[in-house]
Amino acid sequence: MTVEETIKKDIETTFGELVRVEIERKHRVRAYTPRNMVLPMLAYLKQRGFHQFTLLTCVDWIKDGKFELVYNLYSLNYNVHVLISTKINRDKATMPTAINVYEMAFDYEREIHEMFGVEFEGHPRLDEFLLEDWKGIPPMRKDFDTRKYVEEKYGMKDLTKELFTRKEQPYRGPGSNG
Amino acid sequence: MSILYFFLYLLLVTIIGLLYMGAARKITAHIQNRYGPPVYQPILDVLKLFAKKDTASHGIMHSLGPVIAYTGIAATLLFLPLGNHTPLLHFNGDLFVVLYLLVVGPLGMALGAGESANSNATIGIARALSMMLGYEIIFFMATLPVFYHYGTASIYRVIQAQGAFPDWAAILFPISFIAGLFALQGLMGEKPFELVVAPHEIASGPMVEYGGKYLGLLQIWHAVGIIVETGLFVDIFFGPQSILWFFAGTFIVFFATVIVNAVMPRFRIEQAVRFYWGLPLLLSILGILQVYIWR
Amino acid sequence: MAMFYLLLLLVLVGIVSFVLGPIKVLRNIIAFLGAVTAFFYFLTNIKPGLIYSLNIRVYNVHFEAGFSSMFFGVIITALFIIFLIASFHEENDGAYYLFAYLTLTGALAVLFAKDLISFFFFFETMSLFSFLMVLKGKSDTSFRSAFKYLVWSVFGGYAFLMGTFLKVYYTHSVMIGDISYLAGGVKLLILILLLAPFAVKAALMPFHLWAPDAYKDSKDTFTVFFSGGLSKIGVFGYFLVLFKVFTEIAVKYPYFLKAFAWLGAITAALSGIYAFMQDDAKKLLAYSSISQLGYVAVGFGIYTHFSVVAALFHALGHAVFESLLFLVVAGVYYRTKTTDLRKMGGLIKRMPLSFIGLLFGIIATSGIPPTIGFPSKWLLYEALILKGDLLLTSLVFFASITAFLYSYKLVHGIFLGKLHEEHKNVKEAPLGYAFGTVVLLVPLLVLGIIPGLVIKPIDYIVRFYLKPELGYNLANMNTPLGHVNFPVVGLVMGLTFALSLFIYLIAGKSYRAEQTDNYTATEAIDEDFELHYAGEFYGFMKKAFGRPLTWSFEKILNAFLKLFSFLGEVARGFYMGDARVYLFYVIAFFALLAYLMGGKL
Amino acid sequence: MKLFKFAQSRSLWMMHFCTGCGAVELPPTMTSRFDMERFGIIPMATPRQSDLLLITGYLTVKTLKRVVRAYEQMPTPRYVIGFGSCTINGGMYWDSYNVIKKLELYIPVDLYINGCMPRPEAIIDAFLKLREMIDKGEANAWKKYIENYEWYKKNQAEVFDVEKWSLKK
Repeated sequence: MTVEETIKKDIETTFGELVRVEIERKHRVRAYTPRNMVLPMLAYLKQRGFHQFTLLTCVDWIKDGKFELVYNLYSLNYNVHVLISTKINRDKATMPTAINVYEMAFDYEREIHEMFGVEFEGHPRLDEFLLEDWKGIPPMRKDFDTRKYVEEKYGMKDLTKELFTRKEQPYRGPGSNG
Repeated sequence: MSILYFFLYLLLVTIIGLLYMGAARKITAHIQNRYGPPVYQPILDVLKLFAKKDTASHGIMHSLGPVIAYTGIAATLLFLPLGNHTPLLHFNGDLFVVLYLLVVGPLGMALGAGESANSNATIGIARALSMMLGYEIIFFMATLPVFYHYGTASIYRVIQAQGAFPDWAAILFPISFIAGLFALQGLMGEKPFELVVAPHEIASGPMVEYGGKYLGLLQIWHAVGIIVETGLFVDIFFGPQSILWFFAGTFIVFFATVIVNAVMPRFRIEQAVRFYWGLPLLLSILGILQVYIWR
Repeated sequence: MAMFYLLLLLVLVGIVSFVLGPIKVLRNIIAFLGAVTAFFYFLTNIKPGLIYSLNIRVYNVHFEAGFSSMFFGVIITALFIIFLIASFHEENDGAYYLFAYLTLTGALAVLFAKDLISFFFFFETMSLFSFLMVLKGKSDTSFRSAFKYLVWSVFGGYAFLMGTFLKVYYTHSVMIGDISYLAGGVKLLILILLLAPFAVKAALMPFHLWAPDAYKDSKDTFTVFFSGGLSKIGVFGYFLVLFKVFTEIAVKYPYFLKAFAWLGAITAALSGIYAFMQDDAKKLLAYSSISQLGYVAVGFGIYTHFSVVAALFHALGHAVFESLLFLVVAGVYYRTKTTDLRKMGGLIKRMPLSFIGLLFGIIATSGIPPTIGFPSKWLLYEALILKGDLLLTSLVFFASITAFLYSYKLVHGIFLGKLHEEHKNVKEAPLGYAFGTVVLLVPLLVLGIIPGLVIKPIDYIVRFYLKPELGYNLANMNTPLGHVNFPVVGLVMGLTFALSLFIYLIAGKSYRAEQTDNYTATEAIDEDFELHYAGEFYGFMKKAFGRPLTWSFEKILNAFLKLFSFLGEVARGFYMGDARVYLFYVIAFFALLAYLMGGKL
Repeated sequence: MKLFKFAQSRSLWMMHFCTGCGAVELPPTMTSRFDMERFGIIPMATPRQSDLLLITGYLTVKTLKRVVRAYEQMPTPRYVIGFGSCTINGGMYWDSYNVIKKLELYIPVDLYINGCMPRPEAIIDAFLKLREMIDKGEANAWKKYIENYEWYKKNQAEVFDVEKWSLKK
């Protein structure tokens, strides 16, 4: 049995039906978890040997009305990443903070709070982090219309229009709608 | 009439000092395999700085700081004999007058920079003053045997007491001469003792809040300072020279410091002070012992 | 008679101001008029060579006014007036003025005393009342500091008394007179014992421990007189002992003088280092004062004509600039209620006159021309090189470099930098302080440019004892080594300053930037941003010096204290045991006896 | 007067304030390969001492505040060179929510260098061009800033808090 399979089995036996674990590829195990199971799982994995909190990121599933939070843990012993993803409601998104388990989560949670507007309950310092004087909806949400914002704020109307007329299909880069 | 002569003399030495600075930049550039600016570049810089229209000042002392700095160095210059050339106030020139007048410049700059309240400036000044505990004392101890040997404290008389080439103090007191060279490097503020300015570290230290004409005054202060510092060294160690040879001598000494400057990294402050209290201090004490043995 | 009247006047004025204690205005007027009267009485009626003896039944108190007493007397009395005027701004009771006047009486009487017993008596009077003055100081630690001062003074005083007894025993005379003819060791012992109280007063290095605390904790205006005036008694004592009591010291004990000079240089250098590590303005100045008095000791130690002239001139200079610095700091304390350098800053905009006072004060302290600090330093260096002790010269030069460090720290901490929020409405120091500042600035500059004005009286003091070597007139000074024309130095500086100012004025305009408009790596800062760094100013020097900087005499003394208390504990153990311990002693004694007897028992 | 103008164009002190990724092109420009010191251009540590502000690449709003502050701290005459396409129209950040698009709206620019990235040759060419402009008296953008101060402040106010970030003179 490979390391990944062992870890998968361990998680499944510990948390039972509540989680769905997949081996995405070599060195990467992914666990889909309900919101309230995240912290127990982090705690479990930490004592299981996953000492490194690599990343906390967020995906905006606007059509489902969900945010997907992905906690990325890594173990130097096993050389395995465990991604814990959980979906939370998009409006009034809240999540208990993970800084009691992993101190590293401190800045990641601030960032997610700033960029997506997720409230981390129990986080001591959810204030201005990367942006300065930002008002309005957080910029990484998909309902934030970047182009409109840019047109209004930086006065780039002419240029974007020109871009649209020249190309038949509008360019859909990262951050644009849909 | 003599006042006009003073002013012309000062202007001339200032220009020569600026040309020395230009030469230093050129030499450094050539060492780094570059072409470098024209030699007269510092003169253009100073002209440009004086032409600046609105310069920020943080108060009266901040404005007067560079003025006092230039006062100090200009007064020192008038007391310094230029080799054999009949100096302006040689009858009055005395090592201690010169040494104490030399301090007026840094003090003025320190007072001015202090008022700007910039923390970089504060660090720079603290370093400048602490560095004096290193190089000033070594410079003083290196020159003491010479003055003691010739039985005078007057720079002019020390020059006259020395003879032609083999009779130089540099040859009579080689140990003190080497210690003096160490001290000169710090006195000129060149690397590895460039802690005061340190542009990459504390944003040019005391000069951080100075721009425009203030920086211009500080530039010409530095220019005259080069002549005075190397000139003092040449006077004490290289004996009587005609004015041309005097400037040649100062340029050679300056050239040496520039080359060291071009290839050296920078000390930390406590390293610099401790460095001076190591080998150079030992050398200068040996120099003093040498003169005792001779007597 | 005049001297007696003068002392009587001072005592009477002191008592009257004590009686008038609660009536402030009247008391102040009386105190002020008394001091001024005393000053002019001193100037007009007391001439060198005046002799007076007071017969108090069993003992004749002898007074004599010499050139040296005149010189120091004028300094002390003038400083007393400056102190008095400034002190009216403080909250003081009548007793304070009584003590102050009695301190002055003691000090002047010491200067006039001709026999050692009355000298001792007046010296102790001065010490006692100045102790009481320190006790009336401003802080909670005043008592401790004052007590420390008293202990050291008493130590010095009793050493003096012991020296007096020895001298009386060997020479059968209580008069201050020569002991050169005595036998070897006794002379030296008497010399050291007689010198001790003055070393304490002038804070020579092993005896300086009281000074920083006492200067810091005494009332600010009194410190002006305490540091500038009373320490002059120490210098006077050096002069007295080295020239009047032991005239042939240079022949008999040149090594003693050499040690004295080295001690002075070490005092100057070490105190300079301690000074620039202080974060409290008064403590910094206290160490600076000790350091400056070290030069005086060096001057006496070299014992040539112009070194002693330099020492006395430096004593005068010390009285001027150190008092000026203490006075300015007192004014600043009066307005800001702090002497902590870390809590001040930017006061130049609020207290310009005080700033000018402090600026010239530190220029003089550093010995930069054209101020009073320069001629004495110049003379001292000439004397040192002529004497040929180059290492000592280097040490003195080192000390004078430390002066740049601590004096810049002082002016930077108080006046330069950013104005703190709580000092936004601070006003210029009140009139009493301003008066003293202006008055002290006059000799500071005038004597720096024309030192000849006081070189002449000082020369009269010294030329009686040492072969005159110094050539001088009003403007020039000539030594075998060099020559300086001081007005020319001043003139050249003025001229070059005018030139620089001219360049400054014809160059482009400038505007006044806000304090927050500062290069902070282009970050926007607001008013309460900490821009001004004054504490730990030379913090990195701790790294450069390493451990030696952490050593101090206090630590050594504390180590002694621990050793003695340990020995005391051990000794106590011998006597305070119970019966079994004593039994053990007895048995041990017999066992030892048996061993020593070697079985013969 | 002519002498001063000559000196101004021959001695340009550049501010050592590297904003975007274009800063990486400056080290080769300074060092032995291209050696910009031969034109009298050297980097300076603080805005007080410099004449020339090089905007090397994109400016986020956060950086723009600092740039404006630095620009206002520089003594006049002062010159600005926009460097790379980011300063012209936002470049590859044309629709980023946090990068300004037209530098000219916020501070006056004397000269743009096109490209992403411009090579050191282009930079040196720009310096020479700027020198020419100063000689001819055309590099007057700093005057524009003083004359149209309100307009620039209005534009700046649209992206950040001008009250806090501009200097009071």
